[in-house]
Amino acid sequence: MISRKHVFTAAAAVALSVAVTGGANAQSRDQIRAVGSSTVFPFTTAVAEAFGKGGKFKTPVVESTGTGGGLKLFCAGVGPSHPDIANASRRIKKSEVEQCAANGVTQITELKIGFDGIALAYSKKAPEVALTTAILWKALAKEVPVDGKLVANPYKKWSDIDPKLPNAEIEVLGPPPTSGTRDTFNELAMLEGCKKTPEVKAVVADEKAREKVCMTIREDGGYVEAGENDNLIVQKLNANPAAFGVFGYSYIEQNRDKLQSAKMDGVDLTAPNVASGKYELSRPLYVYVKNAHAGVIPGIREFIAEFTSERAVGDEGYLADKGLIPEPKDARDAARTSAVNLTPLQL
Amino acid sequence: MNVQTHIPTSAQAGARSAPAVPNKMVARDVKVFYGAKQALKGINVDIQENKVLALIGPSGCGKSTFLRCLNRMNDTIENCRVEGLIALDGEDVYGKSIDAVQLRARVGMVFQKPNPFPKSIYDNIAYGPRIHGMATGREELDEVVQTSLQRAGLWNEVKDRLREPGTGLSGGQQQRLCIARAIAVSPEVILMDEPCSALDPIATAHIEELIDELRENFTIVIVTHNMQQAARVSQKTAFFHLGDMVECDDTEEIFTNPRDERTQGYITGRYG
Amino acid sequence: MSVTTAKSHYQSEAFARRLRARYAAERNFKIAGIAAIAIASLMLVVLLTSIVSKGYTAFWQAQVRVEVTFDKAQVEERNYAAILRQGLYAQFPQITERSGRRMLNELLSSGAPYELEALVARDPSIVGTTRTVWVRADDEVDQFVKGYFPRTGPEAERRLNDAKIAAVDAMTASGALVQSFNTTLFSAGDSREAEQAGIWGAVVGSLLTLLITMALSVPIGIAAAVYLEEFAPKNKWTDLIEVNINNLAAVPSIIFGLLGLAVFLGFFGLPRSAPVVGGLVMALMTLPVIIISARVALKSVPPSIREAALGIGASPLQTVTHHVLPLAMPGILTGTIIGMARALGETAPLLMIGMVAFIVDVPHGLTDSATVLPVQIYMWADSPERAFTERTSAAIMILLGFLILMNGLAVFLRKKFERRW
Amino acid sequence: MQITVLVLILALLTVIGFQMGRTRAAASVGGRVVELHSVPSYHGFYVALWAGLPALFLFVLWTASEGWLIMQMVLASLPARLTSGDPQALNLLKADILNIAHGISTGRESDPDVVAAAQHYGTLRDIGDWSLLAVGSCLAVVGLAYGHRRIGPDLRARNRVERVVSVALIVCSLVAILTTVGIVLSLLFEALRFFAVVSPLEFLFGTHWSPQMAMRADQVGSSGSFGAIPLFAGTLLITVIAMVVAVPIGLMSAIYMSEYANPAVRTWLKPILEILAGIPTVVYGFFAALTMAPFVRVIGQDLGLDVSSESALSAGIVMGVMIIPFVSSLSDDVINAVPQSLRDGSYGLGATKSETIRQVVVPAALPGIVAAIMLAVSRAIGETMIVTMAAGLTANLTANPLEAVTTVTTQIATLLVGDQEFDSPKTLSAFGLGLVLFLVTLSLNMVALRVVQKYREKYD
Repeated sequence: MISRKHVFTAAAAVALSVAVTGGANAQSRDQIRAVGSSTVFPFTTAVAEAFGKGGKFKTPVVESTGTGGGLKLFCAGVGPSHPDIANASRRIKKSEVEQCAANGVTQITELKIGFDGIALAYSKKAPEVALTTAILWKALAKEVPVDGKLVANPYKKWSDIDPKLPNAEIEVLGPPPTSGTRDTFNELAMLEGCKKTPEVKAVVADEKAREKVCMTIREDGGYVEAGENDNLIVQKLNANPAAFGVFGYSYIEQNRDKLQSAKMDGVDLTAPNVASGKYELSRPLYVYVKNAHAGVIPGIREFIAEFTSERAVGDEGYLADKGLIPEPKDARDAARTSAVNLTPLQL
Repeated sequence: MNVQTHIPTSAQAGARSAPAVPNKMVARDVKVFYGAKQALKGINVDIQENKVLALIGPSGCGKSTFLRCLNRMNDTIENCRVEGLIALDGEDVYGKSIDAVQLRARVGMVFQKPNPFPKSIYDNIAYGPRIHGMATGREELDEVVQTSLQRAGLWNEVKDRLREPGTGLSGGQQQRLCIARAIAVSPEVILMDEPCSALDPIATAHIEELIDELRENFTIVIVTHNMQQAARVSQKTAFFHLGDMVECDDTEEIFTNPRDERTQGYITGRYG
Repeated sequence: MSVTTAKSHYQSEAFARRLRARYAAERNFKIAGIAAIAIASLMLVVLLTSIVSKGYTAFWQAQVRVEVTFDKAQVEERNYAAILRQGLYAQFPQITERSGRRMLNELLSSGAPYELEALVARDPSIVGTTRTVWVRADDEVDQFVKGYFPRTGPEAERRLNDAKIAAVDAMTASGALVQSFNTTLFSAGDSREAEQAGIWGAVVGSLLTLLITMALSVPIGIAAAVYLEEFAPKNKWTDLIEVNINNLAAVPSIIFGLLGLAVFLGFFGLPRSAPVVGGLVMALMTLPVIIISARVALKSVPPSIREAALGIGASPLQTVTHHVLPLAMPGILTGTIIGMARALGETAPLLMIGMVAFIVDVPHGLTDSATVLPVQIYMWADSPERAFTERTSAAIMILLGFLILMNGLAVFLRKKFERRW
Repeated sequence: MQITVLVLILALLTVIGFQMGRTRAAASVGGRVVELHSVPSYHGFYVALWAGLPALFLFVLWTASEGWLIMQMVLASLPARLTSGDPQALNLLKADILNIAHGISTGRESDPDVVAAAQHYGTLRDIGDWSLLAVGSCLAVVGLAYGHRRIGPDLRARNRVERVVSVALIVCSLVAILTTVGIVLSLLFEALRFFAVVSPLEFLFGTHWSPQMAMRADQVGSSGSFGAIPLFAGTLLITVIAMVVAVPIGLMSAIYMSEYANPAVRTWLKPILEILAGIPTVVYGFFAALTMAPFVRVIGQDLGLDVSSESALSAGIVMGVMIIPFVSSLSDDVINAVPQSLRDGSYGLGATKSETIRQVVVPAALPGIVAAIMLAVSRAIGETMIVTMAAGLTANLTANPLEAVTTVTTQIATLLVGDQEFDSPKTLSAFGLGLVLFLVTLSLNMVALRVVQKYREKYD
């Protein structure tokens, strides 16, 4: 009896271990898988749907994992159990490319699909406000120079900074540190605004230290880390007209009747202004493709062709309807050529 | 209102008993319905002061139902309806002048299964006096607890562990605790619903002795299945059968010389 | 203390006063109870009302009537968009300039040509004929017709400009634009275009996930409960198992997601986003719930039944299978349904195992990529298009419908088989 | 196809085995069943097990290993120029073969060798399936015959069958242990990597949470401190608010339903309240963020208070609402379990209903109620969606319910789906938090169990 029990146990153990290795190895896939940034998600899904409607291939599955999580999955290896495409709201980093290479993902094609403008939006019910990055920095920095000394941010109301601004409490609902939007915001709004505030240079001489001062956001309630559900922020802004929200261009586009976006350094948030670089709070969006999968997973080349096609990313393309700000025409054409040829990324 | 004045003494009840003993409680034509089902069909009983009345009869005959009418415990049962008159000291207990809470304080009850509260022995006894505001100070309460336990014959067994939970006592002790708990609110009548059915013979004997002693100060109504017990502890016995009260008389009479043949049959063990 | 003093106490004015106070306390206590229930019910009503009032419009969808000619050449080229355009332009002969026609095109759903294609696929004989067809309107038109977008105000800030509003009004007046029951919502998978988005894919995903959950957690749960309740010796090992199960019931669901991520995806290499993985995670999550409720049900079967069966010579196994289990079954079933309902509404663990994905195709198998209803709600809630707001609420209503159905079934079973020993 | 057939054959043989075993057992004693050691149906089960189990094991083993085995054989037959690549290339090759074998078009001309391999794969798989069918059926028949042959009056069939069953039962109850081990291991492994970078002391006792790490190597200006105290405090604050809402309302509802409401009302009320528990937490999250938070804010401003738009109060209240039925349902059960005799005892002394409830029923039910509240607390601590949506992400060390706070679960969810580099302590800290969360709910539950065990009154 006992020996038989042992035999059963052994058999079960073998079955289990074989199931592990076998399960990991023997997979086939006829569907493209994309992972990554929640910012790029609406665009990739729109392309995926149009691609699937074409009827030749199954609709790709697009997962929203965040840029970092997406690149982690993307770089984990080659084969059907790993995704083919990673969406990123920032450029892939050298360390990530190296990690990829270490796992055998050596050939990656980079598509720069366009821009996302970052809006500082507020309720339509409130009067119009024109901001500058310098004002924004003063409103949101943790420490600001006052009378030649660095002190904890004393500004409670916008009017404390500039009497012309509304006499309302500073409350900015923005992305948490986990978000790519926050990093972009730090770099484009805070750092720039800080640079435009000459007093800082006078107070903090060391460049590294100054940069740190520039990019540290206050934590006393003026800046509220509001999560990544932008629809919620829209509704919260509507409920609280004095508050500002930091979020992507597409949400402004969809909620023009409820929200307005503040002019930044005198420039309106419009697609042409972003594409031409006049509106500075914007970031490029990327899609990365695993070249090794082209030809193994059905439809990758065709998907890239769709993604870079004029009807998708063109000025009148359907991604523009979804809130993507297209790149200038010549940059698009160049990107299309390199993408269709699967030209590997060189950092 | 004095009921005895305008309610004629029933033909059966107390016909052969001495009129000298006053009635503590009277029941006249008491009918009880559970929804559409009639459980009691018009009961007439006199409960005499400082005597023990035993209610006997086969299971389901309505003894317990009747007992629970006497202190309106049936109020807590859904769809239970009581008709007829039950009076305590001449006052209708279902009338406006008596409140159920007040009534139950005056007509206490001890149940079939010992049911000490999940509290200490002391708190079990002090529960009633506390809610009724009978004892004003600590010493007074201590005294009530001690007297009640002494009267229930439990004091010596538990005086060193008054702070221990009442559930830790033995079955017989628990039942005496429950009796002490009932005494503590100084009721005038104590109702006992088969108080010994869950106990062994020694504990039963203790309780029976106790009942006999309590008779001095309280009027007692006891439901029992045990005819020897009825014979031992009671002065009056009422025999119930199928929702009717067949016969009520001195205990001796009932057991030696029953008038109804159903009573005869029951006490001789022919059915039940 | 004698009888007479007690009697006088109960009839004293002091006692009467005290009694009044006690009854007042009684009344207040009862009012507190009613208030508690009222508050809880009020919350439910507010919640449900806010959902229903936001979501009921999603069950209607604006449809546009177009007279189209299925030109043979165009059908062969699959140029249904052109077929549709021609039909649409014919309705507005006065609009000829390019921008106006572009505006007209925007009235229709971008999926409308595929509806024509489906029509042809169903009935090839319509090729070469002229037919009147109803196609879905664009989601913005739909939202406008439902009154979610303003007609007035500065044109630049409106979702629909004056020309579009005029066109919509003209079509509404001529009966070419009506609202009809939104079948797409129930038959389609996800889509980026609100008017083409449906919950069917998510419903199928939910069912597949639930199937796995049920297939695993119910037998294993009942077996474990039977073992622990009926057979297990009382020792430190069974104690350990017991404590374990109780703990697992309290472990936050997101932790089960982390477990699934590490074990099923990382170690066993199962595919991401698959109902089979979701089902496994949910099974582990509901297992303790089922074990606990099954144990309670088994425990409530009085020992006298076991003794009776053992007394007539049944083996312990026979006692359990013939007597105890059947008697405990209603209780076990109730617990199971409640566990399943919880699994159906769960979101957090699925976020960790890749079921937060955009999936258009309705899944056909356990390893196909799929999503589930609550996750679909979560994703729609995050979509910028306004038309998804009402669809989110509609999906919530449908999910709640399922949950209420399951809970209702559990209540019904509990009522029907409730047994007091 | 073959697999379906095999499953059918196995099912059939099992049933046949059962019948044969039963018949033979009865026949072996000439119909005098009392002479058998076990009743005939146990003999039937015995044979059925022999017929089904070995073949089932083979079946599981084969389905688990089939793909791998066949792939090895196919790869071995391929020219070295294709198989000599690195493991990644091999993965792709395998995928290619599988895709072609499954008839999935890759939209590309494949290497003829690969196409041949795919065909080879298909053939082998067919052979494999057929041989599985053959071997499986044979094994079942052999097993059946073996079991059948062993049947006799003395065969302890019942003991054998019951042992198999009890082994199966034990295995099932071990799943719970495995789950716990799995949870601990999967959290511990990543958490240790986190604690290698950030000291556990700093993590547990630090008062500043700002999980920012540099996005680029040359970037400064991000502090990156991992003191989790503000998260614990935030979680605690929201949990306390939730309990302040849920415990009185839940408990009073339970009391009203079980003591006052008549059965008809109760039949309706209880399921209606339970709907609150069935509503997905995503829905509550939206309710909290969009209805409750503005409401609380407006009320606060009317009172002249400064309320953050993501106050802990609104999240806590909504979470409390979610937990009401949890408290009420469990309390209702324990209150109902208090025997009627205790209530009678109290009424018999002249207590009013509320006095009875407050002084007898609730104390008697207290251990159960405490356990219910403990479970509700761990539910509140572990709740994710509501706080993610309504409580914000500001790690604020405050006891003021009108300010925004963040919780452990919120941070886990946002850290893991963030845009960070995946090996940064920021992402790993989620596992550290997960571990803490697990340990806290574990110990809460332990305490709850202890409370119940220690103070449970035995009523029979």
